[in-house]
This record gives sequence, C-alpha cells and structure tokens, in this order.
Amino acid sequence: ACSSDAGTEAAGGGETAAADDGVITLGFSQVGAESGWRAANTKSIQDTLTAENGFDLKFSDAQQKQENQIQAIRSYITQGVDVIAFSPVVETGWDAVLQEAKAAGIPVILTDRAVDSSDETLYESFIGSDFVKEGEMAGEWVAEQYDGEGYKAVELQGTTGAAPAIDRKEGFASAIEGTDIELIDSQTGNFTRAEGKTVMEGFLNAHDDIDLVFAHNDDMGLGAIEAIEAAGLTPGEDIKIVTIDAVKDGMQALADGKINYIVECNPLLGPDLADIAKKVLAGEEVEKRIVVKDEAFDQAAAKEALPTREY
Amino acid sequence: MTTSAPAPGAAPTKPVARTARARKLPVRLDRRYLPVLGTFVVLALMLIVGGTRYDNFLTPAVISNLFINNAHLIVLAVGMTFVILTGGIDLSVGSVLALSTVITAALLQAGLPVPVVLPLAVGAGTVIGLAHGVMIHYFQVQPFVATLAGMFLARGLCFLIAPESIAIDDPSFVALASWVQIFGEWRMTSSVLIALIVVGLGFLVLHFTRFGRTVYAIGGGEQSALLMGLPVARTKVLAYVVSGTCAGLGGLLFAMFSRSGYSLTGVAMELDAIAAVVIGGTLLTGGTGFVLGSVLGVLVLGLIQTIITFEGTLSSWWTKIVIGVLLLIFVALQRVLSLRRT
Amino acid sequence: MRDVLRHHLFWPVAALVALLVANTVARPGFLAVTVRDGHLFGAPIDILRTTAPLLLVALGMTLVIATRGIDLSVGAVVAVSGAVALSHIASSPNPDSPVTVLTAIALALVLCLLLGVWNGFLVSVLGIQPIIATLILMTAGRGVAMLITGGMITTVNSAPFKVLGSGFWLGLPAAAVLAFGVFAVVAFVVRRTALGMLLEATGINPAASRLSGVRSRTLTWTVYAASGLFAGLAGLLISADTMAADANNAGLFIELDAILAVVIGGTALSGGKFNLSGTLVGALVIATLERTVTVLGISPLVTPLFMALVVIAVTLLQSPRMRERLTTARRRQVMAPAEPPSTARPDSTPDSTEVKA
Amino acid sequence: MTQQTTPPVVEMTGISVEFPPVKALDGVDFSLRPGEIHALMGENGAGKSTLIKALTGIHSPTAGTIRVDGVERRFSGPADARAHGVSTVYQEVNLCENLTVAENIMLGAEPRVLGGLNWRAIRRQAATHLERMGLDIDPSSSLGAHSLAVQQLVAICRATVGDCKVLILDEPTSSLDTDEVAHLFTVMRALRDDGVSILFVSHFLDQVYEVSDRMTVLRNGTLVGEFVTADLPASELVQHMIGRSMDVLEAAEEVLEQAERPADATPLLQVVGLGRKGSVQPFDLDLYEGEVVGLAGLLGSGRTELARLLTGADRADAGQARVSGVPTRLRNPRAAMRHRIAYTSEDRKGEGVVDGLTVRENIVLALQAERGWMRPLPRKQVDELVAKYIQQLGIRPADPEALLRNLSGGNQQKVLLARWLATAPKLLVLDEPTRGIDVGAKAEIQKLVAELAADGMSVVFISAELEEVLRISHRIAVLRDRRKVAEIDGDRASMDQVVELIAGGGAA
Ligand SMILES: Nc1ncnc2c1ncn2[C@@H]1O[C@H](COP(=O)(O)OP(=O)(O)OP(=O)(O)O)[C@@H](O)[C@H]1O
Ligand SMILES: Nc1ncnc2c1ncn2[C@@H]1O[C@H](COP(=O)(O)OP(=O)(O)OP(=O)(O)O)[C@@H](O)[C@H]1O
Ligand SMILES: [Mg+2]
Ligand SMILES: [Mg+2]
Repeated sequence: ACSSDAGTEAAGGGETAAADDGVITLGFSQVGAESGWRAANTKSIQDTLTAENGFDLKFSDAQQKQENQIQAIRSYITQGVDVIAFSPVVETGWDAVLQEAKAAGIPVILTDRAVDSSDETLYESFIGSDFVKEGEMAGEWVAEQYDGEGYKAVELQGTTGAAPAIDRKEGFASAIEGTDIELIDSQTGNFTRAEGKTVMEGFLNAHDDIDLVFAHNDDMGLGAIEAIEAAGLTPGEDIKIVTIDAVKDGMQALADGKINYIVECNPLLGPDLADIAKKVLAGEEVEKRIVVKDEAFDQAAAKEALPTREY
Repeated sequence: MTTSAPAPGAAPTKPVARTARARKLPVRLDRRYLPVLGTFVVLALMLIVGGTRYDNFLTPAVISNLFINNAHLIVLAVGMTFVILTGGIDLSVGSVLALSTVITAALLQAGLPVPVVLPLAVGAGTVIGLAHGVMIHYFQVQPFVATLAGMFLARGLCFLIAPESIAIDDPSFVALASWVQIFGEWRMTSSVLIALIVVGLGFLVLHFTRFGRTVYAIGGGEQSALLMGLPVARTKVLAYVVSGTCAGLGGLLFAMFSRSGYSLTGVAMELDAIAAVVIGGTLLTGGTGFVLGSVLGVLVLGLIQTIITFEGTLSSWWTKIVIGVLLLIFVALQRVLSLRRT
Repeated sequence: MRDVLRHHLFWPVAALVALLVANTVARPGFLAVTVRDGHLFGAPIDILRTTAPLLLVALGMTLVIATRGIDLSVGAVVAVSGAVALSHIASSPNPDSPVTVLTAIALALVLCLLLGVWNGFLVSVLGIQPIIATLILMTAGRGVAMLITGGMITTVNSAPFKVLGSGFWLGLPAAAVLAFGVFAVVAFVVRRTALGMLLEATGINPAASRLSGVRSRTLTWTVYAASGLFAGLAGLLISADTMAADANNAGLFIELDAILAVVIGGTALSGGKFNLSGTLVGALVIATLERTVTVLGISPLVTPLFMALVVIAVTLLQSPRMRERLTTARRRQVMAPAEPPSTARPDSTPDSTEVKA
Repeated sequence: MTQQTTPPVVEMTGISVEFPPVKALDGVDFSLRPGEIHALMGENGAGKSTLIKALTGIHSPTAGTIRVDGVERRFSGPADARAHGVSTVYQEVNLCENLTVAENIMLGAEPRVLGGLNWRAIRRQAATHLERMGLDIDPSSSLGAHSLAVQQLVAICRATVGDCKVLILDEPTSSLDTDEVAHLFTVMRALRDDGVSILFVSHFLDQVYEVSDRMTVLRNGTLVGEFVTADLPASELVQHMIGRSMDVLEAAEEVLEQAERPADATPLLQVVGLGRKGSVQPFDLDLYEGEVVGLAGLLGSGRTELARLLTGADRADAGQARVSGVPTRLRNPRAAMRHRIAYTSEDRKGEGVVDGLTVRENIVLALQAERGWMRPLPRKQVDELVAKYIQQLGIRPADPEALLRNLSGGNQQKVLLARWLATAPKLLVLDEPTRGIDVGAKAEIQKLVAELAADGMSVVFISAELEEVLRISHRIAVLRDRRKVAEIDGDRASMDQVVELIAGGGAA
C-alpha cells in the first residue's frame, strides 16, 4: 500500500549504517509491567541483550496501551534500528505498522504473545508459550487426578478479553470435557492477587462445595489461598488449587503444599530472542513459531526445583 | 478620556465608567490567551530540548508521527473541550472509543459495507452522549457519575459484542485507513486529515455559532446563562452529544490506526483527554479555554511519550516517573508563565 | 413515611438493602454470621473487611471533594504505601518482630503523608487544578512504588503484619475495626469541631471564606495531606490482605470507586456540603456490589453492564427530579431555585427545598 | 390618564408562590400598562423578586393566571419570556464574567453572516447599545474586569436588545451612583416614550417618586394596593410597606453624637502612604474610636480598593499601618481580624455569602474562623448569638437553618452584617452595607452604625448614596480617580460641596 512507500522514505538513512559496526540495535516494546511474570520477562531481556553480547537495546514500556506500542514501533522505524521485537498488547491491529517496518527493511520478532494477521511475512518469528496448551496441561492433570470423584471446580479468569485468559480457559475446558469434573463458576480476577482473593471469597460465599480452583495465574491462586485460609479451610487439602505461571511465590506455595499443581509459563525469553535476532540479521532461516518449553510442577517437583529457579 | 455622546435630553452626565481606560491601551494581550500561549511556549521548549538531546528528533517524520499516533486523541480532546467548557466532564470517552472500534470491527467482519458501518459506529457514540446529556440535565445527575456509568456501560457492551479482539481486513476500510499524502518528508494520513477537520469544525462551532458561545456562557455560570434566557438545556445536552460523537469518531480513527477492534482499548484514555484539555489551558470549572489549546495539550502528551521512546533505556518504572516529572515541569512552567504576565 | 423517603440516605441505604436481598435470594445463608474461635465469620463480615480500604480512601476523598478538589493519586499512594512497608519488612532480618512491623508502618504512613502534602502544595500554593496536580502523582507514584519493589511483587511472611489483613480484634476483622475506627474518629472530629463547616465554606465560596478569615489555603493543604495519609493506611490494609506489595495493581482504580462512594453518599463533586455517613453507606454499597457479582454468578462479560445499570439506577433514583416524582408532592418550581446560583446539583441538603406533606 | 382605557400588557391575577413552608406570594394581583413605569415596592423579602420570577417563568405559581397582551401564558423560562417581548434584569447581576461585554449584551441575538456569527457586527451593535446607556467601555473587554456597577449597566443594555415590550428591572439602581441613576432614568423615560412598559424595583423612595407613574406595594407576600405615584405621599407609602410610621427613618441622626475626641488621642488605625500599584494611589488616613468615616466618590473612584487595603483583603505594596500606635502589616484578612478589623465586601454574591450554608453557619463563620477550627463555639452560645442578630436585624425568614441561597437579597445582606458584628470588631469597614436593603432596614442599619460608633467602634462607611454618607459620617474622605483628594468634616459638609469635590470641578 501507499503507506509502505512512506515508511521507506521516512526510515531512509539510518538503517544500513547501524548493522555494520557489529552492534545490533534492537528496539523492544514491552506490554507493560503489570505482573511479576512480566517483570521477570523484562529482566531476562534486559539482562541478555547487553552491550557485552553485542546488542544496543532500546526498551520502551507501553503501559498496556496499544497506541503507545504502535507509536514506539514507528519511532524505532524512524530511528532506524536493526531489529524490532515486541510483545503485543493485543493480537490484532498490527498490519499497518508491521508493513511500515517491512517496507523499511527492519525485521520484526514477536515475543510472548502472537499477532493475528493473515500476512505471515510481516514478522520473522514468534517466540512464546502456547496458552491453550498451558490450559490443557492444567486440565489434563486435573482430569487424571480427580476424574470420577465428582469434583466441583471454580475458575479465576485473567483479564476479560485478554488472549491468555481466553486461551487458558479454552484449553482447560477442553481437557476436562468428558470427565465428571464440573466447572460451576468462573469470574475474572484480573490476574491480580487482591482480586483473586475477593472473587474467591465471593465463590466461597456462593457455593458450599468447591473442591478445586483453577487460576489463570499464580497471583490469583495466591489470593485464593488467602481467601480459603480466611474461611477456615486448608488450601491444597480441602480445596485443591491449580495455577499457571510458576513464578517464585507460586512455586513456594506449591512446595508448601498450598497449591497442588502449576503449569509453567516461561518468562525467560531473552536468550531465545538474542539468538533469533542474530540469526535473522545474518540472513539465516528461522522458524516462524518457537514454542518455549513449558514445564509443569507438582508439589514434589517444586521442592526440587525451587532452590535453582531463576525467577 | 473620551466621552460618549450623552443621550438626548440627559442631565449633564459624566462618562460612567473609567474602568476601560487601562483596557484601551493598544496591543495588550488578552489574558484569556495566556495559558494557551504558555502551553505553546513550553511545547516549543520541549521540542528544542529534545532536538538537541536526541538525533533524528526534530525531523518531519517524528512530527508527522506525533499527529498520526495521536489523531484519535485529538478528536477526543476536541469533544472533551466542549464538555469541560460547560463545566462538566466526560469520563466515558475511552470506553466509547473502544465500543466504536469494536462495532466497526464486528460489523465489518459480519460483511456490512463501510458506508453503513461508519455512521453506525459514530452514531453509537452520539447515542451514548445523548443519554449522558439527558441524565445530566434532566435528572440532574452529576456529570462525573453519569459519564462514569456510561463508561461501565460502553465497556460492558464491548465485551458483549467482542470478547476477543477482531482484526479488520475489509479492503475498502483498509484502503481508507492507509490513504496518505506525502509532502517531502511530511506525511498526512486520512486520520490526521479527519482530526484536523474536526479541530477546525470545533473551533468554528465554538467561536462562530450561538451554540458555541452558549457553551462558554454556561461555563461562566449556568444560573446566569439561564437567567439570560439562553437555551441552557439544549446546549448542555448537545455538548455531551458532541463529546460522544467525537468519541465515536475517535474510535473510528483508532480502528483505522490499529485496524482492529478490541474491548480493552482506551482504558484510562479519558484521563489523557482530560489532561490534554487542561494542559491546553482550559479551566475545569468551565468557561475558559480553546480547542486549539487542547490540541497543543495532546501534542504535549504525545511528545512526552516520544521523548520516552527516544530515551530508550528507561525501565517501566522510570517511564512512569519521567512522565510524571515532565508533566509537573510542564504544568509548573505554564503556571509561572501565565502568572508572570497577569 | 415521606420523611423517610426524603432522607438523603434513603436511596443509598435502599440500594444496599436491595443488594443484600438479592444475595440472600440467590444464597439463603448469605447473611448468616457464625462464631468460630471467638471470631465472627460470614459474608457480611467479609464485606466489612473488604470495605475497609475503600472506606479509608473515600474518607479522604470526601474531605478533598468538600474543598472543591479531587484526588486522583490515592491509588498510587496505596501502592507506594504497600511497597514501602513490605520492602522494609522483607529486607529486615526479623520480619516477625513487632518493632520491624511498626517501623514499616510508620515509614509507609509518613511517606504517604508527605505525598499528600506534596499534592496539597501543588493545589493550594501553586494553584494547579486539583485533577492535574494529582494526576502527576497518579502517574509517577506507581513508578515510585515499582522502583521500590524492583517491579516484582514483594511477598513477606510476618505474623504481626498479617493481623492487619486477616487478624481479628474484638471478634471482628482487624482491618474493619481499624478503618471504621479511623472513620468514626475523623467524622467525630470534623463534625464536633468547626472543621466541617470551615471546609464547606472553603469549598462553596473560597473568596468569601478568605475574607471571613478562614485559612482556606491551610485547610486545603491539610485535606490533601489527610487524603494521602488515609490512602497510605488503606495501602497497608490492602497489602496485608494478600501479604504482598503489588506496585502495579494495588489500589488500581480505587480512586474511581472512592469518588463513586462519595457521590452515591450524596456529596456533590462541586464541593461544599459533605456527608460522611453517606460516604460510609456508599463504600458499603460498592463493596457489596462487587460481592454480588460473584454471588449471583454474573458472567465477567456482563459485569461492567451490571455495574453500570446499578449505578444508573441509584443515581437516577437519587436525582432531584425522581425524588420529586416519588415523593408525589409536587414541587412548585419548574427549575432549580434561582436567585443565587444553586447550579444543577443533587442537593445534599434537600430538606429545605422539598415539600412537607 | 389616557392609558387607563388601554388593556394592560401584563396582567397577573391571584398569583401564589410557595417555598414550603414559606408562602412567598399569596394571591397577588398586578397589572402593567403600556408605556408606563411601574414601581414594585416592599420590604426585603416581601416577594418582589418572586413576583418577577413568577412572571418570567422561573418559579411556577401554584395559583393564579398571567396574561401578556391579553393572552394567557405560562412562560417556560427567561428565554421564552424574552421571545415574547418580556426582558428582565434580575436582582443579582446575572451575566457571564468570562465573556466579553459585547458578547454579554448580544448573546442569543447575535447578528450572523453565512450561518456564522458576525463578530464585527456584534461589536458594533454592542457599542451602539452601550452608547445609548452612556457607557464608555470597550465592548471587547472582558466583563469580569469591570466593577459591579458597570456590569449592572451592561445587564440593562442586554435587556433592551431586540424586541422588548416589557422591561423588568429588579433593583437596577442599587449599585449605581447618583449620576448614573439620573442617566438610567433618562434612558428609561426614553424607552417608555417608545412604548416600552417598565417594571422597576427600588428601595430608594426618591427615585421611585422621580421616575415612576404608578406603583404596587407588597407586604409579606400579599398585595397592599396599587397607587398612582403622584397621589401617594411618601409617608403613606412607607406606612404601606412596613406597616409602621415614617418616624423610624429619622432615628439615625438622633443617635449620632458629636464625636468628641481628645486632641492627643491615638488613632485606632493610622495609615501613611498606603497604596497599591494599579489600585489606589498612596493615601493617609486616621481612624479614631467612636467615629464614622464616610468614603465618597464616583463609581470606580477607588473606594472599594481603599477599603480592601485597610482590611488586608488586598496587600498594600507601599506605606505603613499602625494599629493603636503599633506598626503592623495587614497582610491578609486574618491579620486584620487579629486587630479586630472587619470588612464586608460590596460583592455580596462573590465575596460575601456562602450560599450553600445556613443562616446560622454564615453568621458564625468569621467568629469561628477567628477562633480556629479546634475551638468550636458552644452550640448554645451560637444559638443565642444567631437569635440575637436575626431579631436585631430583622432577618427573614427568622429560621437559623434556612439555606442562605433561599433568602431574599436584602436579607442576605443583613446576614453578612451579622457575621461581622458577631466578631465584635473595633474597626468595621462597610462597603455598601445598605445596598438592596429596604427603607425600614436601612434606617435600622444607619441607626445601628451610629450606635456602634457611640459605643466606641470605629466605622468606615461606603455607600453610593451620598446622602446617606453625609447623614451618618463624622468625617468624609473624598476619592477621585483612585486618589484620596480631600477630607472634610461631616457635620459641616454640604451636599453641593461634596459633589463638587467628587466631580473634580471645584478647587479641592
Ligand atoms: N428559592 C427559594 N427557596 C425558598 N424560599 C425562597 C426562595 N426564593 C425566595 N424565597 C423566599 O421568598 C420570600 C420572598 O423573597 P423575594 O426574593 O421575592 O423578596 P424581595 O421582595 O425581592 O426582597 P429583597 O428586597 O430583599 O430583594 C423570602 O422570604 C425568601 O426567603
Ligand atoms: N483587576 C482589574 N482590572 C481592571 N480594572 C479593575 C480591576 N480591579 C478593579 N478594577 C476597576 O477599578 C475601579 C475601582 O473600583 P472600586 O470598586 O474601588 O471603586 P468604588 O469607588 O468602590 O466604586 P463602586 O461604586 O463600584 O464600589 C473599578 O471600576 C473596577 O472596575
Ligand atoms: Mg429581591
Ligand atoms: Mg466599590
């Protein structure tokens, strides 16, 4: 389209010069700093893409706003960086700006979250977890452990409309389908501890017979633990808890027996990103989709893993 | 001192007021323009400082992008200016913007043609604005609360219509969105054009129509406006309709900007719009301020964001702190400038 | 009967009762309170505890609004308070010692008081519009909180601190006792001294107040400082609730909830006459509303719609026009009383303009 | 009169308006004939403003009919009334200070070109209207920059724009000085001769006699009667209005004693070279205990500004002040209050009343502010104080819990006076304290001032009514062009002498 021509012109000068000096200028636009997971993710990227490793990292925080992110990417294009990487706030709406980047000859790498675009050539690679898979893994474990006992489960959803929330819900639901585990309630806890706690309190007021909580992230699970304890019940025993993320606090609670199972969502994307960025600039073929290996932990595994966890 | 012609048959009257004498001195800048001027001066300062600090900063591409990235906010700010001038506030604009993007995306996905979709999306904003106006004027609900309810309502509708984000690939919409005029290194997209037209219209309406002047009068004192026999009810309702419509249109621009509809778009964008209007020199108590000031306010916010990106090494928290500090510097300087000259 | 219907707290209280009834219908045991280990348990007790931080923030907000101001920064102050207190506890070798906890609390409260003083300075000395003055701290404050916690969620284990969140005093949740206690003390001080009247005078007509010798500037400054302090206290309760300092999400949007509580309680945002008992009811309504969403099992997709409808219903019923209809007595004025500007605001003291039966 | 036969333009019959429990109007009849100037008379709170508001649709009467030009109408509001030729200037100036003078005059009737406002024509037409009113001000200046008096005249200008059959002026003269009043009357007569009917409210009897053809008298919301001005002696009018005889009006002078001050007395407040750039030129003034000092001057001569410097409302940038011989800086109103100096502003609406508070709260506000918030006045003391002033000043309704915004203009003024009297000041600076106050109350206030002075209070008295200043003052300071030009002995001063000084004609 016409806009791409404009992009070329605008980007014009800076771009070729930068790659020659051996230092890779990488513009990274982060979603925000909304959770501990995100902080670990940011840290991983900032710690990996250092001057020693041959990178000049330009980092910007979009404060969870798509417009800020688009603005940052445009700015990277005009600044003439070598590679652009970002974790999109939303899946859709990137075509225009990615076309500008493409027209300017700047490769784009996605991390953590995908974009929903019909044109796959707009980005080089997507590094990140498979959220549906995470939900499935949690669901499968639950089905395996508790099928046949007539469990009643409640779900603490992530932010309404956000991709991880939608995908994890979907994955979990499909995995427990056909079992006698019944999902009796599902509310959003906005991925935060405080809301996880209040919503769980509400669940406990509303239902007498909750056996299991599936939380879309550790933080909400930790909030639920507080609520369960406040109601005089024992988390992990009276009510089983399954969460996703495996951040440090979550792992600790798992090791302490307050959570029963955690599916990991690995935030340490820095090394993969550095690797792919170098390859892309060297002209090598890279895979379109790089699924980060997500482990899962039960209580025993957590005790083992905890001392060596990086985040 | 010149005396006015006494009315025929009048007793030997003296000219009544001497107050105007000071006012009659030529070229004394109207005090009402001072805050806007202050904004302008500080904006210019920021540009200069940025230009000396970063490479590639003072380029047409960056300035063009400033407009391109903030076209939707400019439109929101114009609408918000109307409402704030009447002494009200509209907290719903962020959500209404989201609603409009979602409606646009959903309807286009359903295969409706662009000429049908666009008016519907903007119209949704108009209807919500009308509802606000009616609540505020006829039921005397405080603007803050009425529009807060509208904010929840619009957000709720977004979730109902589109729980997940929807990409827009309708060819005619994409064509419209990617229309661009290039003058050298300057770029003007369709959304910037629309935004500028809205600004122009906003200016004309405020300064060259009775409606516009009544908006100011209401801000100066609603009771007075009422006793002056001005159509307060109609004007107040209409101000919210304008704001709602602008939010709807802003949503359209945002849809063009992001080519998608997403229910969580524009969370807290109303604060940006309000901040822009206030930074642009409009008093929240109503009655004083200009559309052009609000545009400057948007540019200030956009420029702060640009500087953050150019800085390039700020962690998330420093970003927030720096935005706060820049805002503070800005407001304080503006305050000093406009105090000094009064 | 008509007097009851005309009371300024009628509709907020009615809304509260309606919500409780809806919950009881959906869940017959909802109002049941049980005693275990000498402590009270049950949904109503939960509601009291979740109301606590909101109540504190709304308390400060009411005072600020009385002076024609607004404080958008309370959410950020909540985050700062939690971050400071928990970082201090986490970094201390002995997190379970009461001394550590008390120092942490004192540190957090002093810092939040200073943040409030800062807001007050911008508003009362520099004359910056309150919404913008506090917007600065609203943005930067969260950054400061994140700076303190390093962007991570700081978690601690400290028994004395945990009392603030889930402990019990006198059989009731400690948080509720604290918040309602502070509220009662402040309300008592404001209404038993002349503070309330002077604040109202400042809010209604600053110029006239100044000429009457009211220290408007000091008062304005004070209410922002108080708002910061109360938000700091709320921040402690919120972080003790989960024993974690979440710089990003702690107190997110609490300013909107607080403002809503104030307005539902019948205090006009245009300043002047304020109504602390109304704020109390408003805060309870909001906390109950949130609980209702879960108890009724409303889908997250329509939660905002539900909230909107409740808010619209309450505010419309409270609106002068509706009151007029509902109390059936006809008002003889077609418009608001006209001589001095009684701009269109829901009158917080409607009794004088309303019709006696 | 020939008009007797023509049907009235406005005819109101059996009008009742209630603000429960107050019955503001009770079955009042009123008629306005074509081409007459009709005065509406009555005490503060008699219901004059309410009758006007009932006519223009701000209050809707609970009973009665209104006919305009023979057609029964209930206007929906000022806009509607205006569209039918009934223009009103309400008691408090109700204009928009944030707009220009021209806009305030033309708003709603602006000339347009091509669908847009024609600013040039707006300014030109506004200038014409201003000129007709004899106002020499820049139409494009901001209204807020002008004094209340100018604003009042602008409001009248506004009312005469467009097709105006009936012009209603609610106390238009209360903030004007003699010349302006004379001028306004010329304009009014000219309008009457053009066939406009004018309804006019004033508390100045001489003005009413000078300009009106007929009058309607209200008392306590009921009609006393309609009279032809020429046939009704002033004493009878007063009796109709207040239900008492005229004698009270003479009371002030009896009380006013000759202030015999010892030659070596220290002034209570002595200022030397006090001034402020852009406000008043440096001036000297001594104020003694037991003495009333009047300030005389034309509109805008700087009386208010002088008063504000004396009381710390504005900060002086030159000169010194001594209170009882001790050098002091009157930095702000609080500082002045500490020296028992009190100031009532002329701008009742903007700087006086706190309209959302009750009568009680308004009365104790200054006293309480002075004590600080921590020492609330005991409720019993407050009630006694409030009851005392309500009784002494005749504040109506006599309800301490009434919201101030629901009081009539004159009663609000009395509440303000009470606020300051409650602080037991040594120096009381009264800027237009009798504005908008009825004859009876005005006499009461004058008497009160005299009594206060007799009890040793020092009073500075500003009034647009020169007669009043002359009657009440021991000493008169004359201002012209924001400069104190003379100081004369109140007892020996004659009206002519002062007028000459004020106008700057005579050798001062
Ligand atoms: N909006 C209102 N609500 C309640 N009472 C009112 C209201 N407006 C006027 N009143 C009452 O109605 C009565 C008549 O008031 P009005 O203003 O008509 O008096 P007025 O004759 O104009 O007096 P003044 O000379 O002081 O202006 C007063 O007792 C006043 O307190
Ligand atoms: N900030 C200002 N800018 C321009 N003019 C001003 C300003 N402040 C006051 N004035 C004018 O200065 C003049 C002096 O006013 P002042 O009120 O002292 O006169 P006054 O003798 O008290 O007259 P009045 O009869 O109106 O009380 C007024 O006409 C007022 O309009
Ligand atoms: Mg009146
Ligand atoms: Mg004056």
